[in-house]
Amino acid sequence: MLQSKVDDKSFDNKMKLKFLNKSQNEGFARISVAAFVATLDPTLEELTEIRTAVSEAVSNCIIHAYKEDEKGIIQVECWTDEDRNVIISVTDEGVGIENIEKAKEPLFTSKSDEERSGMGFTVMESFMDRLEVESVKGEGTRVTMIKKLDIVYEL
Amino acid sequence: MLQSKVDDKSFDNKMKLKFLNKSQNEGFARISVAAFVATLDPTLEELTEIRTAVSEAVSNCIIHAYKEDEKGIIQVECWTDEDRNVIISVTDEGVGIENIEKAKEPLFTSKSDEERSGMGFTVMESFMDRLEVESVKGEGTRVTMIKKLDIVYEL
Amino acid sequence: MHVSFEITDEILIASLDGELDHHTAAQIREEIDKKIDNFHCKHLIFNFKKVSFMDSSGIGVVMGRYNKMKELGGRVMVSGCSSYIDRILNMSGIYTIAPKYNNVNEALKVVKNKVNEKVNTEGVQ
Amino acid sequence: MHVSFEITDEILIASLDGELDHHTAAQIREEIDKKIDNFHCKHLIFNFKKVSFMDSSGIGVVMGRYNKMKELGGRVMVSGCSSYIDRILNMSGIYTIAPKYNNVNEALKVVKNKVNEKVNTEGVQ
Ligand SMILES: Nc1ncnc2c1ncn2[C@@H]1O[C@H](COP(=O)(O)OP(=O)(O)O)[C@@H](O)[C@H]1O
Ligand SMILES: Nc1ncnc2c1ncn2[C@@H]1O[C@H](COP(=O)(O)OP(=O)(O)O)[C@@H](O)[C@H]1O
Repeated sequence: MLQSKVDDKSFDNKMKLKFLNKSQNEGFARISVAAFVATLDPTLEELTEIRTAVSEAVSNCIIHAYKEDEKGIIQVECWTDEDRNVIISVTDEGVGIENIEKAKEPLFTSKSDEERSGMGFTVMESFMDRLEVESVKGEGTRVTMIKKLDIVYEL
Repeated sequence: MLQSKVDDKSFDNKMKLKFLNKSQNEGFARISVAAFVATLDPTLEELTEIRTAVSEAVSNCIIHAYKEDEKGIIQVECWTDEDRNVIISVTDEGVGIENIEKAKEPLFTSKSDEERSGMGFTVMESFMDRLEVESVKGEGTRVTMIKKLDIVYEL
Repeated sequence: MHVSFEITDEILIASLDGELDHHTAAQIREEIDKKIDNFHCKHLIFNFKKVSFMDSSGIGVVMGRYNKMKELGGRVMVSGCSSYIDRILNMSGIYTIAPKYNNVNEALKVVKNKVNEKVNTEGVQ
Repeated sequence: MHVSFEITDEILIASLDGELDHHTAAQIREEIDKKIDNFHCKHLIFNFKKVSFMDSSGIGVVMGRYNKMKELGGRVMVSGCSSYIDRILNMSGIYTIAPKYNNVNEALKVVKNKVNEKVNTEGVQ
């Protein structure tokens, strides 16, 4: 599996989630991440954006990386720090992406027959502050997303 | 970490969760497990029982195993199969339990000064079908809970 | 995710309820297509009012139905979007082919007008 | 988890709202104890009506308040329990020291009666 470049020590809280490559786990994955981030008291909008971005990254593993083979394993990691930064990494050991730049283009999809819109990466980019994709053909893909939550003012 | 005795292959779906020993993660842990089990369409009562049992096991790691040291790591695993069996394992690498039989007795607690009731294991036993505790002093504890969900009849 | 249907004058209204992702999209797609085929519907109005979660799979569902209705010579319309669902659908440019209306009734009025226009034009020719 | 308070005749009513676990219990405990001390309350009624989740930490919270009120010569009562919360509290036998009532008003009536009884008895002596 691709190694994470995030240094655990500079973060305040951390979780790691692994699960089988089954589409019924999509809901579970985004709920878990949302529940973890919820400890920082984000706005409802921020939480929805994070849930959606996680859903995109996880369904890409299921559809593209493992081509619906349910034996694959998906790993989701999440770090948060005192400055309200949230880092989410979604990693698979699937087929990998040949051309990452092309894959990130809006409307580009390798599965138009299956009614994929090619908007997954665009949604992730627009709902999070930063998106990084690392991939090695035949070894897998890691998508890392960063979002800084707004500051909450105590009453 | 104590090794799980559950054979992944005889199960249909599986997830593993690791997170830091922080009390704010208690809610996150039980929501995650509930979201995972929800894919089997349990009753609301079954889901509440599972959430509660997970909460007991996870808070025991935080309070007793790691004595509130936030560097400890808690692992929660969950398996489900087609016969609607749910297995949940909560593992820590904390102080371990000297006398498991005594620990499981209702009202027994080593932390009465902190307003622990000593009812954690009793709640787990009464809300789940089976409870197994393995522990090695100085190495850690693994609590495994099993529950068979009721069959849902399709309309 | 659950879909409920209403049919009026060859127009199918599909009201989605719940979370729309890659997992639930497959089932939704199938249910809608079956209704279109069985009841010989020509136009389709999506009602997203009760959709509590949606990712880009929702775009795929609308796009796929647009392709199907185009073959049948009909239209696809979208209604009841929250600002969050609107953001996702809008990103994809889908509204240029499946226009958005505030609610089902507005969409219904428009599509009925177009149907009448067409009948009138055909009557004149 | 959030607690709101009402005080009437040295009786403190603590209405809990949300999820009560080991994490939230610490804060709840502190808030209740502060209110008891600041307002010199003698009796405490818990209202669990809006508690959406509770594990055995809830038993500890009630037990701890019982010990505190006993020292002050007062009572602790529990009200508004769902059947699920009732199951957990009942398991521990806590009702023998902190009895359960259907709602706050029932508990309030009982504790006020006892207070009056005591006043009367003291008056007679
Ligand atoms: N985890 C992954 N593994 C392999 N290929 C991927 C992965 N994620 C995305 N891709 C490739 O990138 C393309 C674009 O992805 P995306 O923007 O999410 O759109 P969509 O999922 O609708 O195709 C996919 O069609 C696929 O070819
Ligand atoms: N994970 C653990 N590691 C070490 N000790 C534990 C663990 N879980 C339980 N114990 C011991 O077992 C006792 C009884 O646990 P429990 O029934 O959950 O009640 P409580 O948490 O209220 O003390 C605890 O007081 C503690 O001494």
